Amino acid sequence: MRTVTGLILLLVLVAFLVSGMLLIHPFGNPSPTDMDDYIIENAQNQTGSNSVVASVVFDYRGFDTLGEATILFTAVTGVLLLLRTVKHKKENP
Amino acid sequence: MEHIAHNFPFIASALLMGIAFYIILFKKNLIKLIMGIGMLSSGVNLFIVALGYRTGGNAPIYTDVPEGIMVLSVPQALTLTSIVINVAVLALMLTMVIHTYRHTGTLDSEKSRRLKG
Amino acid sequence: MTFIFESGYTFWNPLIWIIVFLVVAIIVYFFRRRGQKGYKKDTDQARIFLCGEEVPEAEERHIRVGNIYWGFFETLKEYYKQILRVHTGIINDYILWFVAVTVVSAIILVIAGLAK
Amino acid sequence: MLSKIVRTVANQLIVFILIFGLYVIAHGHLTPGGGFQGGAVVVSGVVMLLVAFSSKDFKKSLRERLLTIMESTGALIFAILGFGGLGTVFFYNFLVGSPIFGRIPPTGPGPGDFWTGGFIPLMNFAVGLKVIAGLSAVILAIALFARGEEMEE
Amino acid sequence: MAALITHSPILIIAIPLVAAFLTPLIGMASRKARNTLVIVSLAFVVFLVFALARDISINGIHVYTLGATSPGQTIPTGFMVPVRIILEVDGMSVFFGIIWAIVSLAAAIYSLSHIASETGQTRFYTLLLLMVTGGFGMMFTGDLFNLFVFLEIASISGGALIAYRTKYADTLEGGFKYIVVSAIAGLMVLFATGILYAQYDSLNIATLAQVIQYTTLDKIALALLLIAFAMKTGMVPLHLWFPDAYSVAPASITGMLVITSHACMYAAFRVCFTLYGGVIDAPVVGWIIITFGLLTMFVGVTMAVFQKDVMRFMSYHAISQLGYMWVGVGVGLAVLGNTELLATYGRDAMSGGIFHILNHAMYKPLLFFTGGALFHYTGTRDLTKMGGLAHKMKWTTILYIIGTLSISGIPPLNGFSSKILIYESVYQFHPILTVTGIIVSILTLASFTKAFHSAFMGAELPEYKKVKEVPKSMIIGMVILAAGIVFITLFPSLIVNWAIHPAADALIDQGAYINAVMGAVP
Repeated sequence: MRTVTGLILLLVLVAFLVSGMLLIHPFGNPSPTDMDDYIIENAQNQTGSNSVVASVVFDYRGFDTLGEATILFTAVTGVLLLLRTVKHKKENP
Repeated sequence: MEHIAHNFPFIASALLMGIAFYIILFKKNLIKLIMGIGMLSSGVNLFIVALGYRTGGNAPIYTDVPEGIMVLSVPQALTLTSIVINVAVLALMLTMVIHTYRHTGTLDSEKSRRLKG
Repeated sequence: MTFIFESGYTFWNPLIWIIVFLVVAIIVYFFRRRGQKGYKKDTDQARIFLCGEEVPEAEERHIRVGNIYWGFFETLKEYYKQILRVHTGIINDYILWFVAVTVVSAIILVIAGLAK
Repeated sequence: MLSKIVRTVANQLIVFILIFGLYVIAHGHLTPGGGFQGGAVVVSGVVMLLVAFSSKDFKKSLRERLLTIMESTGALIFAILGFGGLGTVFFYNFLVGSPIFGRIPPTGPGPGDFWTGGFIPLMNFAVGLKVIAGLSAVILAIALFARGEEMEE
Repeated sequence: MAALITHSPILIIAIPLVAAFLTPLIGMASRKARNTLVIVSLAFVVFLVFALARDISINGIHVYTLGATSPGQTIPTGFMVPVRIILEVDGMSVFFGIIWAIVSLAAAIYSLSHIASETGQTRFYTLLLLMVTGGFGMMFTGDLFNLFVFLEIASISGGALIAYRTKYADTLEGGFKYIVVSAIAGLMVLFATGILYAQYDSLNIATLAQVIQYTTLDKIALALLLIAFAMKTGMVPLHLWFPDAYSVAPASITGMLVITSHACMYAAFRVCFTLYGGVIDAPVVGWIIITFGLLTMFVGVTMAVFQKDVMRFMSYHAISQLGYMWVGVGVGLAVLGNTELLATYGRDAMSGGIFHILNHAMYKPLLFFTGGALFHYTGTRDLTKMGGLAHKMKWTTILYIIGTLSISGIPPLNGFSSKILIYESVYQFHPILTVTGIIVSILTLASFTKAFHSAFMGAELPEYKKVKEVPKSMIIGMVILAAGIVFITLFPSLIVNWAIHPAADALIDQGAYINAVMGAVP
């Protein structure tokens, strides 16, 4: 019962996704590209970096990267929190 | 038919997401579930990075690049960010599964269940 | 700094309610003062009297949560049987529901768009 | 602990892996790569050592405390570089035009100049430090926990 | 001071972030210094949020472009669309910001003694601060991808914190479920962002709102965004993870998770009203939200009556209360295109829903905190094992009563004023909504009475002879929220005029949101 319902729903979902994919601009030919063209043209002048990707990652969308670094920090903290000594040692003073 | 040939990378990512959803919905093993989530994120990343491709474009890095058009740079940055995010999520999930296995001795999502109702 | 709150249809003033509560509290206090003066705590007066029967221990006297609203659950037994079948607690099912609701709402949105 | 051949090869290879990783981190503003990618390369070297040697040798040298300090420092450098632009706007690239990494390359394709990019190379460094420390800590913690041991403080 | 207010949107996000990065370093040296850092930074954030709210009420929407040459320069010179990430704070965002600031401060104070006997406290506070950052980022950002990043920050830190007490198996299970659900929801949000980016080459919400066409792809993206955020909110039938995760977390974290759930609700509203506001098929989406909202109300409360675990019982109530907000705002959405109906009852319904968010954000964390207080000394969440605790825990009992009366909508407490606003306005839309609302309210009171009886009333049980009143910091944390309840109770009109109506208008007025970013176009 669950398997059948699940499979039908899954098929409908995949059908939706695939039909949606057919509606996107043809691969290799993105249609509006104003923002990216601006970045590719001006990245060298504005950030001084030869790598446009690096200038997007750290300058134009630097806040996302801060968030990304924060996520890594969060995950590391979380892993170390969960794998901490379960024995009740003395807490740090 | 031509549409499909043109948009093949997008369709591939959609199918990858479909397979990932199949794994997430029907595999009871928690490690497989995590693999499914990893595949789902791969599908989404593939989709986003494929959005920015221009036929015959160079990588958007000016160091010793040949003349010509460049592919879009924002999708690449987004993919970079989302890959790191998924690494973080998967690390945390695996930690929890290791712990769950310690506690319950099973990786089955039905047998290791304690909370219900 | 007005206490009055009007929503367009209704008028609402918490001060009135607070005054009502104060009045009720005063009345209650008044009744309480008319009670027996001789009552004292920690004497035999405060002991429970159960028609001369032996009084059960505190643990047994307390009505636990499982016994409250028994009739309510008995009436809605069928409903609860169905609803509890949904709450399996298995993570795969949770995602199945997500897929289901997404698919349904996407279909509704697309069809509604076509109907226009 | 694996055989002597593996250990010897790992000992030699780790140098190259470290250098490659640091190269990727340092040239993040010129070539493909950057802090995350270079950090991941270095951590792959750490994983190789973890596979080749026993975890006991490792526990002594990579302590949780050291890794935590490294990680927090990297994150703080990143955030402080963001705060550096607060004179104008948060995340303003305040180093463009200054003597540190401030040169502006000629527009269009070129060989690339190391002293460009404003705060981007510094951020790459901060992120690299963070990724090396963070991922090593995660992998060590999981590896040790799976063997029933715990990280040293 | 002016500079502080100009930079306040980013400072509100960055101060907890930097504090989180500092906590591991300071925590090594001194425990007291660490706790002081946490509390002081959160208190400063509360101050900043109120300053920002005052500024917004005077000067309108606050825009902050990260990395530009000035905060107001949303679009680069000589260009048409924004390139950089823009923080955009309007009445709605700052309304949620105020709630989040107050509740996180209360939760941090509550944690001081609630987790005092556990190990790994430094990392606990680090994650708590990161969660605060994530929440504020979600509320203040004006960029879809940035929204996804902060959603992930909030959910990863939340998942790790839920599993904080690793010695029990069920905490790990709850944390795992939470993180799986949020990972999938996050990925779907990312996918929808990709779809929108593919068509319009922008990630900024205001820019997208201006150019969006409502094509079939946009409809799929809308369904994905709406349902993904709804799943993170806990809408029935996507609520199944909700009690599992909420019941096992430390009580202070549960209180904060309620607000992250509201933050996801904010994101869903933002998507429906602002991103798609101009083109959305309002009655259809409105009815979808209302239907699920009704289900949420009813299933949530009936499951709650049934529960025996005190935290689980309260989690189901949280679900059922979320239904009121969905219904209130859903009615507003359903009549969005119709100016006349919107003025007659749509705006009131939305105000009611938003007002209910504020009320819920005060009483539900308070109730969760009292549940944590019960757990603190008895060591159990099972209501069948409790009894007679009012003899020992007087403060907790009083605070629990305040919370109970408020959630059940007993006049004159604040829950009533928002419920009456919802009832009267949605009645004109469809009477069945009000009827369901009243039935749910009755069942809420009934189930809270039951829990009150079994936990607090009755004779003192012998096994709880040693129980005493919870430590001071826990009581302070609860009293902050109770004070909020009393304040809203006493001045409902003040709150409605200063906070609720601006928030509702900010949602309705899509043009102002777009103008704040795109207005600079020559």
